[in-house]
Amino acid sequence: MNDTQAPLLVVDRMTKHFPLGKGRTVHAVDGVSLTIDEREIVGLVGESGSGKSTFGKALIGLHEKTGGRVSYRGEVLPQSYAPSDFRRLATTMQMIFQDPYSSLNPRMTVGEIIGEGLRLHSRLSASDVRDRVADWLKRVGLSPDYMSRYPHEFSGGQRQRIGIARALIMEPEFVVCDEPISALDVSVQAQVVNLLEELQQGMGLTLLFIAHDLSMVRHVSDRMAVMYLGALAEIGPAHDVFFDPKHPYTQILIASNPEPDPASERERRSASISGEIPSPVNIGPGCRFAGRCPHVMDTCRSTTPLLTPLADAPDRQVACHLYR
Amino acid sequence: MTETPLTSPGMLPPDAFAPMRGTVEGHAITRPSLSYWQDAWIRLKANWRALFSLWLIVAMLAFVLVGPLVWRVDPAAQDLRQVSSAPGLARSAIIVAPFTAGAEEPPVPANRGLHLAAPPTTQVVRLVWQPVSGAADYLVYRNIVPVTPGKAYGLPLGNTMSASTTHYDDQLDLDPQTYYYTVIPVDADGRRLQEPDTIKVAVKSAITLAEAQERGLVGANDTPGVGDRVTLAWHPLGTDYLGRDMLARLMQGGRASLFIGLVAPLLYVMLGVAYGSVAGFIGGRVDQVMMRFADFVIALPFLLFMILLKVAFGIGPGESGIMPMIVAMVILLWPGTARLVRGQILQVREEGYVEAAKLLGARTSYIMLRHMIPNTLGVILVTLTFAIPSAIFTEAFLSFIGMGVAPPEASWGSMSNDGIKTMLTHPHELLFPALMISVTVLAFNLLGDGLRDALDARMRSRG
Amino acid sequence: MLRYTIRRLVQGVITVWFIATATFLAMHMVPGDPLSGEKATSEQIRANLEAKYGLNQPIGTQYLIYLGNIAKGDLGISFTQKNREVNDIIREHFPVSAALGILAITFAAIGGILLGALTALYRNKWPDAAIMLLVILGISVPSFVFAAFSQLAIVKLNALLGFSLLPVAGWGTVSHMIVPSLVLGLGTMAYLTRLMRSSMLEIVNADYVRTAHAKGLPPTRVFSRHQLRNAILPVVTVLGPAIAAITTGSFVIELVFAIPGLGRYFVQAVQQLDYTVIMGTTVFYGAFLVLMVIIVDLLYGFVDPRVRVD
Amino acid sequence: MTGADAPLLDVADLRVEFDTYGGTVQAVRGVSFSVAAGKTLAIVGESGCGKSVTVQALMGLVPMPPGRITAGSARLRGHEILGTTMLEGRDFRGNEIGMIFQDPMSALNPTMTIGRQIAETLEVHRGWSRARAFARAVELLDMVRIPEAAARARQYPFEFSGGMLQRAMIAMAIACEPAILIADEPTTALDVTIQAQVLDLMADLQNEKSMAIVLITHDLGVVARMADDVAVMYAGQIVEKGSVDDIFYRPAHPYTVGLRAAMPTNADHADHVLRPIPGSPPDLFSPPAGCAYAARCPHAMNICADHDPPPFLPDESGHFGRCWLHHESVAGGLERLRAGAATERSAHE
Repeated sequence: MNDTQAPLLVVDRMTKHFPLGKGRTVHAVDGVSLTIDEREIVGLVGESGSGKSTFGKALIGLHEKTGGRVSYRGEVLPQSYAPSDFRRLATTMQMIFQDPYSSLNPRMTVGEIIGEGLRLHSRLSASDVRDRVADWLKRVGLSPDYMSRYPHEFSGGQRQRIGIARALIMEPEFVVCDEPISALDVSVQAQVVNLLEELQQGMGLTLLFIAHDLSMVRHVSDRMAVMYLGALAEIGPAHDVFFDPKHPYTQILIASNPEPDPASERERRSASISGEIPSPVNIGPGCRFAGRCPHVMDTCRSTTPLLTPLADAPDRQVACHLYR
Repeated sequence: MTETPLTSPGMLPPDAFAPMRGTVEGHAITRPSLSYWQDAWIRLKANWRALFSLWLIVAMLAFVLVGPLVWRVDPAAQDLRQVSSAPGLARSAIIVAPFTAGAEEPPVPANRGLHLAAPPTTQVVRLVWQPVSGAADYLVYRNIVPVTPGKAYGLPLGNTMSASTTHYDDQLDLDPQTYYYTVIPVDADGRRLQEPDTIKVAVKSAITLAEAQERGLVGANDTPGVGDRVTLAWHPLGTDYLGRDMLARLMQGGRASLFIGLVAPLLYVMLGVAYGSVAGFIGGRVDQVMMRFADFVIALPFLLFMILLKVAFGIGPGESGIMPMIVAMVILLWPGTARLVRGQILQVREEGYVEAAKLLGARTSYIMLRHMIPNTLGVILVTLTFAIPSAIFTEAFLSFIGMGVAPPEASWGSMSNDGIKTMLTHPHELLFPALMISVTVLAFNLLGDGLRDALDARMRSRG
Repeated sequence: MLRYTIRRLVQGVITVWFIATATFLAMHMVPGDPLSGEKATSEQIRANLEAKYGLNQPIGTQYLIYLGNIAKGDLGISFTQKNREVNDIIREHFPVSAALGILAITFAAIGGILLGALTALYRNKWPDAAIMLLVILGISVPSFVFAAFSQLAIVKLNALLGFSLLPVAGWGTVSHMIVPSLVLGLGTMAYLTRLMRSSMLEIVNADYVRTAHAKGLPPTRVFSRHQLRNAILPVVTVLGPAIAAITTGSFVIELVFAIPGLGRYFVQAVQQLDYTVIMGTTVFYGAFLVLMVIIVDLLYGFVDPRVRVD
Repeated sequence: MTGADAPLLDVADLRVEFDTYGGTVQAVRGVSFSVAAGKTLAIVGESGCGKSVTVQALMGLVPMPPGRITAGSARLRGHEILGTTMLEGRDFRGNEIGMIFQDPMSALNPTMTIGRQIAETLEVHRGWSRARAFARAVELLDMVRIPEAAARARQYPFEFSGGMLQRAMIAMAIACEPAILIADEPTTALDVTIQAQVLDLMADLQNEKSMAIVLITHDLGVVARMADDVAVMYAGQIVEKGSVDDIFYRPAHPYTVGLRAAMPTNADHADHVLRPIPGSPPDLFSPPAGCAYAARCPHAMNICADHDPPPFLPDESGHFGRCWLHHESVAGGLERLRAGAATERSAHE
């Protein structure tokens, strides 16, 4: 990454807690720090319940932050967004949603959905908005004739293209992609991923790509962050993290990921660990992974490991006492 | 596994294995593009029961609104000639001379048993009979069913109070129907002297000329003579116990019933929508307090409080009770809708398109109007459709126990209340209003079912 | 479970307080405030009321006295009848209403569950159609119409038979209870049948029913162990409101069949503007319904294990 | 193929239709396969390709109506099971064939304890007493590595996590030691680490009991890990079938090639460009006359438009692909097919 240039987005010890009442709190995101450079694609992986989606939504303002700070091009973003903040940032940050079914209003036509942001923001005339929408339909590989149709008439992949067009017509700089392909079939996933990559290149976008598909995240991202129970376990260049994982959790996660290659699967047998991701309610001190970690030490149960750069690879950071 | 059946190359065109030019028709959208409501309407139209119900409701509204313009009979006018008359065609009456009891001596008793001194009419039935030796008094009974040994003689009309009087003029509420008169001679100690005599009498409708003229049944210049026939006012659905025309009353009563049935749900559903969407949208503490209050109101025993509020509003004389009933329903019934709408709003609030609209910088009011309300409208509409029959029911129920619409105003419920008193003799007075309530409620229920299915199907197909 | 029970009971007490307050306020809305007005007839009643309600005190004090009385379980004295306590009236008339209500709800619940299950099993065949026709009638015809016409039918039946098979009205013996409780339960039964049917239809295609078939269980066992119990759950949740509907719905039935229940007495009290009886009865019914809802909720915990562990 | 003995389960020309609001859907269009003891057959395909319907039809789980089996046979050790639920006087389901489903949370009865649900199978098929069956259920839970099995057996599904539920489902399916275990997307609802646990468990049980497994999945990674033989389904048909190595290293159908090209691979540590399959599968209301894949196929030829290709045998192992490229008139068809990329026709849409 370019060292001389200041990072585009700096997330500093962001937390998001959901109170359950009676003193119980879900620690969905617990002190996550992350910097994202301009035109970079950062992949965020984790199992369900790891807090990766909550992180993305808190980052973009859809959740009020419990603590920590997010700054964008040096500007500190509000803890809790008012509609005016969203208005101001609408042409800067956008989001692509997971479920291509519930993320499009079934009562609106495709043209209305894609053009909504333009109508809310610019003083473009109705016909200009229509032209821009038609243009974007073409850019995401759909026919402009579809403008007057309703979302339910489209397949999952087509809907996801509509969602992409709705976000990108605002010409944002930074886009959070919240599991954009996990609801799609394999043959269609590649269509959406290729479209995203193409647009990212063409528009110079910066992406936070949230997914649970390790191979796809490695394929798409420049850097890859692994989240476990609300905290980052490891972050580094996607290729390095995937092929040389440092954190025990990352190692197990990647070992569990089945390869579509029978030969290598035959060689690599049973790397599974027992136990499951614990509940994120009222997490105590110590490493979050201590309970399942095959290398657990005494310090792991008492001291929370911080994300620190590796001595031999300063672009990689691991939150594990093994690398002290 | 089967052997590969290779197609003989000779049967194929020469360029069969050349790369395909153009495309095979792939997945293309061919169906017409339908909005949510268009689609729901098509589904509803496919449901014949719902469609029939819709027309039934339209017909019912036409009946109460347009009906009085066609059937111009005053629902309050009492046709005392025809009290509790059964439904049917127009009846006629014979013109008779005016009759005053006792003014005219009965004709000399002929030498036979119980018989009629004159043709029986609704004006008077004149009975005469042979004196019975030793009789000190004669008891006269009237029944509407044949008198058989061991059974009752029916209504005791009176007695003659003397041995010499052997005639009786019955003028008590005579209807044009068949009666069975029984005369029982008794001695001074009240003992029956012999087997009573019973006579079957077919009473004919009669009217005096003066009355006929007064009621407008004959023209002013027309002077029909005694024995001529005049046609009485026509009551196709009969009359009630006060001789009021049932058809006109049903139209009038339907106005009250449908007014309450439509306006009250509309108001409380609107209140519930406002309350529920505010609670759902603000969320947090405010939401909790608001919903806890709604829970309390739900816990109030509904019918008791309806009555309690009616008492509290202190319905004075001459007041119809319609407005207090509507107010009471609005006060007590909004929380159901509020809960439902709040749940919907909470659900829709988490939908991707609402979050997307937020990110696009949409104002709260815009999100409400453009995204939230349209996506909860279906549920609200279904609620409303089911709220209408239950409001009609409530009105009928309260009016039936005399706590609802009060005279002179009528409703189908209060008409049922009137009707039940004469149910055993004139079932039509209960049957018609009950039928109107049932048919209307049925229609709204079926329409609601159809509407829910039509909207649901669309929700299930994700969109 | 114990904690849940306690919490529900505390909520119930608060709800009863709300009902009592609403009743108090409603009665003080009456024009001229009959409680402190001049309407109370006899001298003695007036004196009793004075002692009981502190009618000359400010309204806040009256409210506190009123709440205190309710807390003691004293619902007051009649406004129109000398020395008649509301508690006495309830003690005399409520058992009748309760007996009628219990019979009706039993009939409605058992009938609704059985018929609903039957319609789902014979979906789109004639038993389904026949039962659904009955259901449509049950929800569309007001109970007083059923009551009236069933009376008419009894009269005709007795006349046809030549002896009195069933009494037309009144109360006292089992034969007096049959028809009124059937009529009272009919609407609720129709509603429960419909609910049970849709719940069964949903469950017919449930994943765990498919699992049960895949395990090779005989269809009868799939029905009894896997479908019925789960299908009953939504029916149990509405039993609370159903009891409320039946209890207050008994007004009409008691009126038509001349049954000396509390509902009929309440209607009479309203007609005579016996304010204290109206208030007392309302609070009593309110408390009773709250209790019923709590009982049904706790019952639900026993049927659905997901609720049991709080 | 199998060894000397006849296949355990032999399915031939299975056809299933559904009547829907919009018309008749031909969900399964002539599917044939066989399963051998101790082996895993993976049926792989995308959503709506008919893979789940195929096994549900075998198990008599297709709701009829609206479903309808219009043709085919399925023989379990030579006995026809299609349309019957009995085999030699006892329901074969749960006894000879066990089945597990995708979403374990909804696939278990919420109001019955886990132990009872497992024991039930034994009570019905073995005629065991409640107590005996329950004791065995605890052993089975222990066998599928559920800690504190005795206490867990008395709990309800909502007290279990997804991974444990799926293991409980497996315990239930293997309670009667069936010859075949059908697993319908068993790990789709689970996270990768849990998926690895469940897959390992299935593999271990198969080794111990020499069960045949029919694994329905859309995940080629799971296929590579578990399968001996693979059937690739597309639009209601098996378009290619062969050993797992055939499918991955010697594909015989453009769809198989396309699927692999559309997925990222980590095998060679190198990034390859994802090559998506254009378009989407045909809707099965009116399946195309020719090859169902022709509209998306980079090698489509004129014949593909209106002639459905038969299963061609490119080699002697029983591996087949339904593609006209194998026809003797097409020169170098197999090479073109495996080259994958669109040469003659540019991918569009």
